[in-house]
Amino acid sequence: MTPERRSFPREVGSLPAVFDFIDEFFDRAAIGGEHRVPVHFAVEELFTNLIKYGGGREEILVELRREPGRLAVSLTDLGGQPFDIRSAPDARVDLGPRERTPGGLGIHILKRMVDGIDYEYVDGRSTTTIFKKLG
Amino acid sequence: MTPERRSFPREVGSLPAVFDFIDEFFDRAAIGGEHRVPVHFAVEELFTNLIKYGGGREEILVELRREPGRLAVSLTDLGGQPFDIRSAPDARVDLGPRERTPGGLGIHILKRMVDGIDYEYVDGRSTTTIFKKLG
Amino acid sequence: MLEIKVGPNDEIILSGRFDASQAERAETFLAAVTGSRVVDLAELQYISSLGLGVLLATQKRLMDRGESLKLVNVRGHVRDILHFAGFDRVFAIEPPPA
Amino acid sequence: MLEIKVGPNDEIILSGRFDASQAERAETFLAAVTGSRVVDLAELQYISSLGLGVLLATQKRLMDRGESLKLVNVRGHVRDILHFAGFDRVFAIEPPPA
Ligand SMILES: Nc1ncnc2c1ncn2[C@@H]1O[C@H](COP(=O)(O)OP(=O)(O)O)[C@@H](O)[C@H]1O
Ligand SMILES: Nc1ncnc2c1ncn2[C@@H]1O[C@H](COP(=O)(O)OP(=O)(O)O)[C@@H](O)[C@H]1O
Repeated sequence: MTPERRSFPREVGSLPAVFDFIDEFFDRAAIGGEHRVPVHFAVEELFTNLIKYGGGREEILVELRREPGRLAVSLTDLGGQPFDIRSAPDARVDLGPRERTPGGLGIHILKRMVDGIDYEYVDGRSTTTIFKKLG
Repeated sequence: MTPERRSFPREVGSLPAVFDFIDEFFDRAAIGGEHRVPVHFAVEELFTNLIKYGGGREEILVELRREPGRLAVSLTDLGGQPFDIRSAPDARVDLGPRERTPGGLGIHILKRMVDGIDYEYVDGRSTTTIFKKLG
Repeated sequence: MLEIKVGPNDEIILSGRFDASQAERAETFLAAVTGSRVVDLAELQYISSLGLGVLLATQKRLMDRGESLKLVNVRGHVRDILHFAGFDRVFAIEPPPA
Repeated sequence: MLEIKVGPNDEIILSGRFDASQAERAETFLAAVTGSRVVDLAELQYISSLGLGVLLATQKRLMDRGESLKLVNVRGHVRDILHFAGFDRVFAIEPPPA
């Protein structure tokens, strides 16, 4: 399987097309359906955070790669600011409803849904990659 | 005041622009605000019925004319089927909630909100005009 | 635009313009309603026949359960429209306090 | 697409995909909810952090009134996501019957 790459407008309305792109790759690469939700979750999270906080103005590039024993998904923002989700603190999920504030759950959950995270910032290109073990 | 004429795509999403068109005419022709709601109601009703039942495919033409003592508003559908709302039966507004069926209220109410109705079908052009007394 | 809010006594507050372009959003909201509720129309400027249809469908659904919507602060053109629609027979309708 | 329905016992049935593009519609619906209600997630395939936010905001609003949402038939990935979000401390959560 060669990697697949596609870029999408920075808007929430792109999500259905992003999910379709992922699903088609899953089908062609014969990746088990049990990995779909974790990958959708991670990609939606990264994609919407880039829209909200990324600061770039170009389309967001999504790349899917089947590597030995795992799936790699990268989101790249051109001209945005660097942000490494690995250094984001965990959310206070131990609090009861009254103490809870909305937001901050996305990255916290993402980290628990994937098997690895990489981050790179080179020449103004900010790339987060998530990995999902297969098989 | 010369008449104003504008055509709008046959979709519910056109309504805000249609209402703006009417409001601007009201302002320029110094027509009292108390006539706005009845005219909006009648025009929305005719416009959405043309979308649903009219059968034409062209844009819908809306014309506003200030005549002596009254306002005239015409909606014209090109290539649609003839339909004279004056011959539509009244709705059963005397029924209680359980006997009521949805729909059929629009034309019934329209007739009570305006001061006159004309209808013309010429060369495949179907035109309904409503009148509102001014002054 | 139609604004849909819930007031301090759980009354449903509809304000602005309830036209065909807003009917779907109102339908989504009203589908969640259970129990008898007051609907405050004090700031409703406009309602079209599609808006009436959404209110009527909700009322029919609730009455099948022995519940209902009550429309309050009904005034101006909206009052006329509800009257021409015969809604006096379908809803308890109250004008604004004198 | 997220489907929002109300079941025979007034339970709120969310099915399909609750992603960012559906959050506004769900928010509109949940804003109308008063009283304690059961939310059936048996057919919910997916929920994103925005979906979680909408559920959490509703729960906080209801708890201020001494009411709450109870989530039932929670399973699969949705169960994991709610668990990672610490929602066990925020909602009564029930898995499907064995
Ligand atoms: N791409 C990004 N660039 C800069 N800051 C970010 C980025 N993504 C996330 N953040 C920061 O991390 C915080 C937590 O993100 P997240 O877990 O998605 O929750 P939320 O967006 O609901 O606050 C955000 O509030 C934001 O401050
Ligand atoms: N432009 C039209 N062409 C053909 N039939 C129409 C047209 N407008 C209205 N009708 C008919 O008149 C009926 C009553 O219309 P109306 O009072 O707007 O209620 P509703 O559209 O909710 O049924 C419609 O159901 C339709 O059969």
